[in-house]
This record gives sequence, structure tokens and C-alpha cells, in this order.
Amino acid sequence: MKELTYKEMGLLDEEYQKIIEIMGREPNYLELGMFSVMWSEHCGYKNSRPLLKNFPTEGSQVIQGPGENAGVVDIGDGQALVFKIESHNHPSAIEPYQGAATGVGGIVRDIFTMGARPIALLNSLRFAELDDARVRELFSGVVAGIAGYGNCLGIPAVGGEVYFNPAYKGNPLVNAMCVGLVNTDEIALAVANEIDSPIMIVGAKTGRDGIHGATFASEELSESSQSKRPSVQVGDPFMEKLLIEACLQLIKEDLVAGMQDLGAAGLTSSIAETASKKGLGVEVDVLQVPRREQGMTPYEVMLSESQERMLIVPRTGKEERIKEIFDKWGLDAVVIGRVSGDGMFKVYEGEELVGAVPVMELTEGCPVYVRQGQKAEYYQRCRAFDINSLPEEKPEPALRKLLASPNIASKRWVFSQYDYQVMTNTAIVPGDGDAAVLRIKDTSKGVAMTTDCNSRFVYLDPYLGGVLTVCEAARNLACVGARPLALTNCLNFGSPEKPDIYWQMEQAIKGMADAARELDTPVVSGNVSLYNETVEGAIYPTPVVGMAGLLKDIDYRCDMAFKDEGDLIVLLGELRDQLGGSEYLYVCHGIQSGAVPPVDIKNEKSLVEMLLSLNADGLCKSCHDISDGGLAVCLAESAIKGGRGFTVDFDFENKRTDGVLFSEAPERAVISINADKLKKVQELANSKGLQTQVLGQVGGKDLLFKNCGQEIIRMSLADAGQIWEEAIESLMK
Amino acid sequence: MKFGIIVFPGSNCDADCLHVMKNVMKQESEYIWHQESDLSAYDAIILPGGFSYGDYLRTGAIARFSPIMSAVVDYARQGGLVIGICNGFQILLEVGLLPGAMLRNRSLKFICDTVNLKVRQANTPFSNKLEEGQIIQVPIAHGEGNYYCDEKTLQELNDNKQIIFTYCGPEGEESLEYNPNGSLANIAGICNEKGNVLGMMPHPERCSEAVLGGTDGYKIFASMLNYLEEVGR
Amino acid sequence: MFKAIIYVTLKEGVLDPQGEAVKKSLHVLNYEGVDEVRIGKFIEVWLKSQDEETARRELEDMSDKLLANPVIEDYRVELMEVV
Amino acid sequence: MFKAIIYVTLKEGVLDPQGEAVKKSLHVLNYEGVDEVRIGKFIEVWLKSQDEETARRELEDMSDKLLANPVIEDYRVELMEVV
Ligand SMILES: Nc1ncnc2c1ncn2[C@@H]1O[C@H](COP(=O)(O)OP(=O)(O)O)[C@@H](O)[C@H]1O
Ligand SMILES: [Mg+2]
Repeated sequence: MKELTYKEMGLLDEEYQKIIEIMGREPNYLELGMFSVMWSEHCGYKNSRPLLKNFPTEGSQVIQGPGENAGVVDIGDGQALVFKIESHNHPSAIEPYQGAATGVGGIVRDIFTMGARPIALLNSLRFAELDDARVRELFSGVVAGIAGYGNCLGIPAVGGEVYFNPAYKGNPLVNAMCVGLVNTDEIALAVANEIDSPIMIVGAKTGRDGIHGATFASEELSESSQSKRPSVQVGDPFMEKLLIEACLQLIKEDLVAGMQDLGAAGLTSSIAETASKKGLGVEVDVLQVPRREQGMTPYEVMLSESQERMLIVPRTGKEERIKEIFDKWGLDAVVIGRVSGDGMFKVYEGEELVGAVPVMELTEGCPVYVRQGQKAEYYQRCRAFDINSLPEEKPEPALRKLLASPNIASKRWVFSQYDYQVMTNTAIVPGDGDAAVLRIKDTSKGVAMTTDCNSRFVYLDPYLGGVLTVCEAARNLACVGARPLALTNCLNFGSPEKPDIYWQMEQAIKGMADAARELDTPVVSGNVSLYNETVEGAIYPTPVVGMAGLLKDIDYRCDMAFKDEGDLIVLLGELRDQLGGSEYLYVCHGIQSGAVPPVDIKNEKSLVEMLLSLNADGLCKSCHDISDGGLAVCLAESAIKGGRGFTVDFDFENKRTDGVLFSEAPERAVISINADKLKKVQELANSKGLQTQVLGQVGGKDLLFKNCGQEIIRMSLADAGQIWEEAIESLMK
Repeated sequence: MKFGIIVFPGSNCDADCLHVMKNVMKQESEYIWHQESDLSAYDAIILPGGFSYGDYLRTGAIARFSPIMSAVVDYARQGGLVIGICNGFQILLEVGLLPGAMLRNRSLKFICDTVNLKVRQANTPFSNKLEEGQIIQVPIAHGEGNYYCDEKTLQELNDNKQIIFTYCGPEGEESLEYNPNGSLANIAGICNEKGNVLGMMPHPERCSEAVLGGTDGYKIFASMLNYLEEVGR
Repeated sequence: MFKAIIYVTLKEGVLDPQGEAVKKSLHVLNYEGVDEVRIGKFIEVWLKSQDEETARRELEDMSDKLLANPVIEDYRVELMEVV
Repeated sequence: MFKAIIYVTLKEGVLDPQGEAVKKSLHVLNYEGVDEVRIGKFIEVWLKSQDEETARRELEDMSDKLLANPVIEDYRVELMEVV
């Protein structure tokens, strides 16, 4: 392998100087490699750490906030949820199937490393538009990769989102989230706390794959990314499945003091993180590391990102039992070194010391950059865009176009490739509700989860977009009857070195933090993916939120399907007509602009509480929040799902018709109820200071919209269903 | 009754089957590790779904050489009840307890959905609580459920009434339109000549409780229990 | 040391959905001359064995048992000695 | 009419989980002499083309675009004329 310079490894001049200061000499090639991966954005968070400080991370429900492999949230009865979301954008851009597959593998390891049994997968995907053959290839490769890996593991993929926008041309986003269930007394952490305890590596053998993957993830995609292709890895989900079972057995038998997955930056990072928690040191012998290839150098062994490996620090005297368990599953478990007291990370090749670096400098020593953001040039212009200068598109063709937009149409093409029912817990399956719901066996509880981000909103107004993203996630959980507990996030942005991008980051994070604080959904874990740019520019800022919630009683879950003829359709919240940043503007007018609808977080919180009360009392027969496509799409989806039409007839007041139908303004949801429950619903709304309005009734075979008795849309249910169900399918043929 | 659920490396519906047999059907049930070789303690054996050995090479191909499989073959030859679900079905084909083989789904995609099945035979140990011609809804989740056999074998399957479940439409239409994976003659489940070994791609354990949206699968397990109680092992 | 390549193909008459799909894609990419596509796999095995005959016997054995499924597949063994 | 066989293998150094699993299984079946197993696929293509050169160019084109994944796989084209 050709030797890289420190610049090629992604280090700046001043960073290299700092390394020399730390070492008191020039680092050798191995030491330099170790610094460069640990000080990459991906591992060191050097551009984002100061911003992340804004997030609220505490709450009575939080057992473990950021800083471990995943966050942990209490769900009662001595049980907890463990969850995190992570990006695998760049590998997926180069090799969609394996990139996405190994992304799933990585996030799953973060969860069972904590001692939790993974119980659900979600994902959040962004691509350019499907009229481009290369995009279709990426899209189908990514979906197949997620399916191929997750299905084999037997972890249901129960939710997620997919968006298509030219902003992701050349730089798709693939974010994967995993949720695990753990008994609170069995949570495992990644710490080495005893001097002299052995360090073991288990799972797959180490090959030359993925060297400098962490650095690669921290750069813009360019022509030369092509030549870094060998850094793409092939996943082995079968191996990972065996690892899950074996590692969870270790936890059950209380055999480990610390457990850590090998992810980005491989052995270097996992060993450094494990040792640095208690300020200890470590000695490893690379010759002990089982290898897949011959002639590997210490540098290659220490930096390899081969998948499906784990690091284990056994409890004293437990190595033999640990080996037995791994042997049962046909896996190797090998001692490769020991914990030391001197704070140094020493790498040996047999007897020979080939590198020595102070552990703390690798982890805590990473330089941090506080940059100066600058409001993006487009911001004022887009805010000032006058929507009233646009003609109104006829309502019915507009609704047809929206239902056919891949951003709104059914995502069955995607989720039917995922096994979403394995583990026999899935009580609301993908597509049926605003969030996925899983029962927790042996209890009456359920948990719900969702991922959300309207990146067009975030682009047009990063602060508001950040607020709206968190609000939408919380609202989605409340719609299915779950109290939002906490969130994880994946911050996908362009290059932080550009002031307008840094401004997007600052503002979006501030918005998310404000909403998370108000809604009492602290941030418990997350991941940052920067440099999502190509020569054509940066992606839309995409801070994806994954949120989890709790249903006290699984029997009171609620999906979005209309149920019975004659049920009343009720709008919770107000009629609004702000169209800024809406899918309608894009699909019907080709415009991505306008002022993002404002949001009152307090009011959103009231809506969440209202939805929770309604569902807890079993008052809603269906519930669906208003988001992409607005009120009209919200109603259409409930009708299609339920196989029942509706008639709504209400006063559009003086608002634009397209505004009322297609505004994506927040703080709103549509429920259907038994007619005799109306009074109770209204009383409840009054007590929460929320408006309600009866829009109409479920029934018939048409979607019928009227404004003060005057018909404005009549579309047959069959028609609407077909357009919505087949849109993506037919583009992918 | 005592049910044994075989666990291969890579099985992933083993826990689901155990849950249903234990907590829903209220039967004594336990896992059997693939390296065991004694099945004498069990009244019926379940080969669960999943990806045994990653489904590398061919689905079920490697699992069939697990030590437990020779015990399963003996057990079946002696008339013991064996049900193979999804990957379990694939393993039964590979080991030769059932005829035919699996190809990749016609769409080349993994498919997860809930489908209609027509009950073609009701007087079997696995379907006696159902009625002939009845349509039930059962989830599927597989990448290789495209059942294939030669013409002669198909004829035999028909003649011996070994086709137990077929994919169909809401009104029982057995057309290609309602065939999710391209399987021959819309086959979803078949049994051996003696009728004591069933292989099916759909997952009855995923629809045995109301909270999961359906209970038709319950009736398949209840049929097995009923048979065991009436006829004994 | 021997190196063997075992070529496994679907039996004639067994539908090859993957081959069909590839053919369609090639037509979409404007390779209209493509008449038929079939997909098979090959398994390269390096093995130590007394002599060529033993090696061949072993390989046929492996193929019958594991590497190919006689219901749907045919196979062919190619064997060479390597150093 | 030409018949081509395109052999697609994983690049050296790329993990081959299938090959590993098959190797282990062969050991369990007591073929201890087996040292290594790698699995590849081959694609048989029948195509009409003006001449051999054009056919070869087209096939390499198809392989680059569709049949092989250049990120992790290598390929080799074998071409023959058939009647
Ligand atoms: N955007 C974010 N918000 C909150 N926590 C974050 C964020 N990004 C990273 N973190 C936290 O920082 C820690 C380090 O993350 P990471 O390096 O991705 O972990 P790992 O090496 O386990 O993948 C984790 O605890 C993670 O949850
Ligand atoms: Mg981790």
C-alpha cells in the first residue's frame, strides 16, 4: 500500500504540529494513522461538539444520555429502550447495497453492545429524483441492502422515511436507526476499569477493508472518492447474528466488565474509547489479531474497518467461560492485549513496540473548531417570496399530482422488502400509522417509534425547520397513542467550513434543542455526518430525528385508517393556508421557496397532550397528523387505508383554496370518531385551549371536498388508491 | 404435549415459535440446539424460519447437514409430526423429507406481506381445525419461496392430496395475480405422502394473537394439538 | 494441492428469473442483440488430496451432497493441479 | 451469433461470507483437505453482433455497467462464435 501523507489522511498543518507537540517527536506512520482517524470529524466531532452542547440531554426518563454507544430511556417495570441513529452516506453513494447493509450492521452493534436485544430498525433515506436511472439504481440498491442485512438478523424494520429531491444528487443519505430492549440491571457499558484485565477480540477476522473509512466519511465526495473504493466493505449478516446471540449470552451471565463494537476507525477507536473512560492505558499485540489476509502491517490491522467484530473486556477469571460461549456459536474469541495503568496506547508486533500514543490525546485531545456562521444568501429571498403571485392550480389535478409524488405516495415498494413482522411484536405495521408500534411481550405496554425530517423546511429556515422536525416526530408518536420520551438525531449537513452551512447547523440545532426542551424529549444519542457535498453543492440540511415513545396500554393504539360509515371527521387545530416550502408548491409550480409556516411549540405540546388523552380514553377511531401534502392528502390517506370514502364540507373562510387543502403548517391532526363522542372531544379540546372543527363524515366511495356546500374535488376512492399505491412501483419498473 | 423447536445458527423465528407454543398454545416447549441428536422427548417438532447459515449457497442447504437433521429424518419416518415454516420448509426440501426445491422469488425481491391462502386439504394433522376451501390470512416474508418441482412430482402431489395451502385472491382465485413469488401451481405449503410432515412458506406464528392483527395461524397449531390428542404420537 | 472449479447451472427447463431480469435490463440499456441470458455460479475449491483421482471423487461427492441441488441444478467439475 | 461467458469474482481481499460458510460446512462433512473456497457467478449471454470485436466491446460495456460491480468485483469475458 502506498504511504499517505498527513494531508492525504485528512489532517491540517496545525493539527500535525499539535501531534508533534504531544509526542515530543515526529509520529511514525502507525501513530500518525491512529491520530488521523481519531481526529476525523466522524470520530472526533471537531466541528460539531460545541454545537451539540446546546441539546437538552436530561430528564427523569433518561438513564443514559449521549456519550455511550447508544442512549437509554426508562419504560418502567425495570425495562429500558436503547436507541441510536447513524449515517452511512458515503459508503452507500459508492456501493449502495453493501454501504447500506453495513450501515445497518454498525448501528445494530451499537445497540447490543449496550446489552440490549435489538427489537426494531428504522431508516431515513434521501435521493435525487427517480427519473434518473442512476438514482433508481442507488435507491433499489440501498433498500435491498437494508433488507438483505436486517432480514437475515431477524430484526423487524418497522419504520422510516424516504424523500426524493434534486438536492441529494450525487450525495444520497442513508441513516439507520436501531432500537433495543434491555433490563435496566443488565445495561453494559464500554469501559475497561481494571489494570491487567485482558482485552479480547471476537467475531470476524480482520482484513484490509475500510482502512481510513472514518476519514473518507469526513470528506466531500469527489472524483478521487472513486479511487478510495476499496474502502467499501462487504457485510456478513450471518456472522453478526451469531455475535448478537453470543454477546447477549455474555451479558446474561454477567461475564464482561466492558464491551465495545468495532466501528469507524476499527481497533484504534474502540480500544482508545474503552481505555480512556477511566484514564487507563492499553497494550495490544497485532500478531494476536486473527486475520483474513496475509502480510498485514500493524498500521493495516489497527485501522481496518472490517465488519462484525467486537472488543470485550472480561470480568476477572471469566475468559474461559467466554470462549466456551463463542465456541458454541462457532466464533473465535482471542486475547489480544491487556489494560495497563500508564495511560499509553502501546501497539506491539510480537515483542517489538511499533507505536505508543497517549490514550487521552487520541480521544479528548482532538482539536475543536468553533466557527463563525453566516446567514445564507438565499434565506431572505426565499422568505420574501410572494406566494400570492402564483395562480391557484385546480384542486383536483393538484391532489392527483400530490398523491403521485414519490414523496407522498405509498412506500410499499420499500417496506415490503423489509421483514417488518419478525419477532412477533409489530402491532402497527409500516404504512398503517404515523409511527410504528410494538408490543412488549409479558406486559400490557407498547412502544412507538418514528424518524422524521422535512429538509426543505430546514433549508428554507434552519431554525424553524429544526423546531418542526422535532414537533413532527412528537406529534407522530402521540397520533398512535404513545407519549414521546426522548430522541436521537443524525445531523447530515454540507461542509462546516463554509459559513452558510455552519449557520444552517447552528440554527437547526438551536431549533431542535428548543423544541426538545419544551416537549420534554431530551436528546440521548446521535451522530453527525458532515461534508455531504459534491461539486454541485451541498445537500439540503437534513437533521433527522428518531424518536421513541411509550404506550401504557397497547390496546389503546391508534392507526390512520377510517373505520366506519358515519364516523365524524374532526380537525384538531386550525385551518391554515401557509404554503411556503410545501410539496404542493414544488409539484404544481416547480418552486422550493417561501416562508416556512411558523410554529408555536407550546401549542404543539398541547396538541400532543390532547392526542394522548383522546387515545388513552379510546376516543379516536383513526388519527393522522397533517404534514406532507397538507389536509387534503391527510384525508385521502386515511380514506385509502380504510377503504372508505368521505365527504367534508366546511367554510374555507377567506383563505386560498390551495392553501387550505395543501398547507403543511404544523400543530394539526385529523381524527375520526363515533358521532356520540363529539362532545367529549370538544370539552377536552377546550380544556387544552385547542380549536376543533368537524369537517365531515366517513362514508361512500368518493373523496368529496366541499367549500360551504360547493363541490371542489370529487375523486373516486379506487382512483386515488391506485395513484397513491402505484406511483413508486411504476417508476421503478 | 411437548414441542421442540430446532435452533440452527441463523434461525430467527425460533423465539417467535417458542412464544406461541408456550404462551399462546400453553404447551410445554423448548429449544433444541442443532447439534443435539435425541428427539425422543417431543410430541412434535418445529423447524422455524430465519436464515440458517446465512442462507449462503442455497437456502437450507447447509443446515440440512446439522447433526439434528438425521434425527429429524428418523423422527419423521417413524410418523412424528414435523412442521417446517419458511426456512424450515426450505430445509425440509433440501434434506428430502419433502419433494421439490425453492427458487428465488419471481420478482427477485424479498417480500413481506399478508396473503390469502386457500385450505386445500382439511383432514391433515395440520389443518383439521380448518375447512376445505376456507380462505385464511397469513403473513409471508421470504426471498426464495418460488416452489418448483418436475411435472411428475406435481402430479403425485396432486394425486396424493399433498398440496395443503395455495396462494389465492380474496375470493379464492388461484391465479398468477395472487401468486406472490411465482411458485408452481400457487403452492404455499405441502406435506409428505404420509401426511405427518408439513412445509409452508407463510408464518402461522405471526398471526396467532389478535394484537398482531389476525389469528388464523392459531388454527394450524390448534390442529396439531388436536391431532396429537386424538391420535397420539 | 489441487484447485477445482465447480460450475453450477440451473437445469434446462427450470425458469431462471435472474437471467430473465438481466436480459430485460440489457435491452433497456439498448443491447438489443442479446438473445438469452442464463446465470450460474461457480465454486472455486482449493484442496489437498493424495492424487487427482481422489480429488475428483471427493469433489463430485461434495457437489452431489452440498454444492448443487439435483432437483434444479446441474454441475460440472474442472480440476487442475497447482503448486 | 456469439456466446459469451462472463465470470464475475469478488476482488481479492474482499470478504466472501458465502465461501467461508461453505468451507466450514465441508469441514463438518469431513472434507478436511479443503483449504479455501470462493464463490463467484457466471453469466452466459447469447448475442447477435456484427463481428467478434464489436461483441467483445459490447460485453465489456455491459459488464462494467450492469453485470459486475466494479467496486468489489472483477470480471473476465470468454467469447466464442456459435451457429
Ligand atoms: N447529533 C448528536 N446528538 C447527540 N449525541 C450525539 C450526536 N452525535 C453524536 N452523539 C453522541 O456522541 C457519541 C459518539 O458517537 P459515535 O462516534 O457515533 O459513536 P460510535 O463510535 O459508538 O458509533 C455517542 O454517544 C453519540 O450518541
Ligand atoms: Mg459504537
